[in-house]
Amino acid sequence: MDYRIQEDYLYVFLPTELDHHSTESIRRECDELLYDNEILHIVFDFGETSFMDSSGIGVLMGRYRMISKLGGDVTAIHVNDRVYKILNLAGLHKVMEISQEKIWNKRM
Amino acid sequence: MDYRIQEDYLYVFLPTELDHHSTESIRRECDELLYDNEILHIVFDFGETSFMDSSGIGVLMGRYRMISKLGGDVTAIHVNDRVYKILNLAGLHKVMEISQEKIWNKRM
Amino acid sequence: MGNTNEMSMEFDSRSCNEGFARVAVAAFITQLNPTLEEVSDVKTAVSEAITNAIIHAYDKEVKKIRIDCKVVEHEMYVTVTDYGKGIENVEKAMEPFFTTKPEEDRSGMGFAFMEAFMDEVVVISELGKGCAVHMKKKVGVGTSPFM
Amino acid sequence: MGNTNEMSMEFDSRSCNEGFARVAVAAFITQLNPTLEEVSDVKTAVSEAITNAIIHAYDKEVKKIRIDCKVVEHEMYVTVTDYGKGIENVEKAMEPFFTTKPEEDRSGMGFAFMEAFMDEVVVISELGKGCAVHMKKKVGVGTSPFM
Ligand SMILES: Nc1ncnc2c1ncn2[C@@H]1O[C@H](COP(=O)(O)OP(=O)(O)O)[C@@H](O)[C@H]1O
Ligand SMILES: Nc1ncnc2c1ncn2[C@@H]1O[C@H](COP(=O)(O)OP(=O)(O)O)[C@@H](O)[C@H]1O
Repeated sequence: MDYRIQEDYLYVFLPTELDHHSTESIRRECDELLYDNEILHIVFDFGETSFMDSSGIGVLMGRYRMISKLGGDVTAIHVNDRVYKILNLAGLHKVMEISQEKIWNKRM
Repeated sequence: MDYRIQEDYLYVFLPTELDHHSTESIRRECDELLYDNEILHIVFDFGETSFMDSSGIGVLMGRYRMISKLGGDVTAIHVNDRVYKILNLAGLHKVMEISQEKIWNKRM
Repeated sequence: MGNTNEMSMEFDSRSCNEGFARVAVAAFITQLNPTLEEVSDVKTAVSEAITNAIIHAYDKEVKKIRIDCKVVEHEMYVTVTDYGKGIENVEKAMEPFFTTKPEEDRSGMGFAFMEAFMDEVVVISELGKGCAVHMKKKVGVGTSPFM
Repeated sequence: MGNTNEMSMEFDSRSCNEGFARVAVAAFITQLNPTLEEVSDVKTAVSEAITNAIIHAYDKEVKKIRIDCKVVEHEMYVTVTDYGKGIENVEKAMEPFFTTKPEEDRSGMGFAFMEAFMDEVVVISELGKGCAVHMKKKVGVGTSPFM
């Protein structure tokens, strides 16, 4: 997986297929980075992601729970229509900002 | 399938996957067109074809046998590396011209 | 029953097979000329059922998962079966957000997604015997199958 | 035998399943990080074996074709089995350009392609019982499996 840290932001560049298989390493690596750095904002970049199931919801919810205890937040960006529908179905739009816009350059 | 007749030329635009399943209709349709028209040259356009197995060899050999009896010929154009390798493996380069070049516009 | 087509597959309950199984089912139903959206719906639902077998039924031990898929006219049927620990209370298990593995970041949305993306979901399970998730969906309506 | 992964599938011997079966096997071996060329090789070989079952073994009647696929380290094993009429003389059948269906534009290159694209091909057949084509290929060497 690709990660990038900039001040108190952690950018997570998600894979093409976000399923139980790929979330196993994302959860582990993400939590190590959160533990080792002073992060307050997690940005999940869905720019490459075409498939997602409820395992993806679990990762986002899990990270949201951790970071919101510290007063931080989670954002999902570059979300395609399909992923948008799934995030909404799970109610994630109530706890995090979800952006479909392609305004930020990929890989910043 | 897409076909085009121009004077005594029959152009056959082959599908993405040239296997036993897709060759069934190509053989039938091709032979009807050969029967109904005065064709001397058959041009198989592989521009869209990424997969081919020995069923494709069978179609080309079959049409070659028919048309060469009438003094005509068969050409394979827009052939990618994979298809080129397979056509050569079956020795088709000995009986027909095989062109990998993309010089002719697709769909003419 | 002329217009039916069937396949079944069995594979190791490894997480690296999740993608393979989704793709296989998706490839099998292309004969119905599904829309991209329908393909995504089926892939998501199948992915949920397989993930449940790997995580919940077998607790990550490597055993077998079975998929049976059938296409009749424009209807596709898919059943995902495991031979794992089974579900005590299916009704409760199917409630949105209910999960027995919150510590593994399970969202409890697996069955909810299957129900959202398929037309019908029926779960049959016996404790200690395993679980079968039967799903059904109308796909590619307006086009003719078996071309 | 920790690093093995297995799948098997069975499906109707319809020509519209040829593409599905190729894609399924290709998807299963992605875990080995195959090159595009290796994927094409395996797809072609599998396609030949399935086509033979449909055309020669079953004479286009709809029966079952079975595929067993196993991955061990960097080796992939695939067996395509039918329960059809069988092959009387396997050695002769495997000769390039030998075909019993020239009228259907068969080229007689099926087995030749399997042998060209796989490392090993072994055909076991009994008349009236069916045919099993066992194939083996080293795939994705230089990368580590089960990631
Ligand atoms: N195949 C199965 N075998 C045993 N238990 C299962 C199975 N599938 C689901 N369950 C149980 O049902 C619960 C809800 O499943 P689901 O809605 O998919 O959410 P999640 O997988 O996120 O927990 C699971 O937490 C588990 O306790
Ligand atoms: N599964 C099978 N069952 C029965 N006969 C078979 C089978 N596979 C191949 N054969 C026989 O072997 C011959 C050669 O097969 P092959 O090299 O694949 O060429 P082709 O399929 O073009 O005929 C076939 O023509 C057929 O007689």
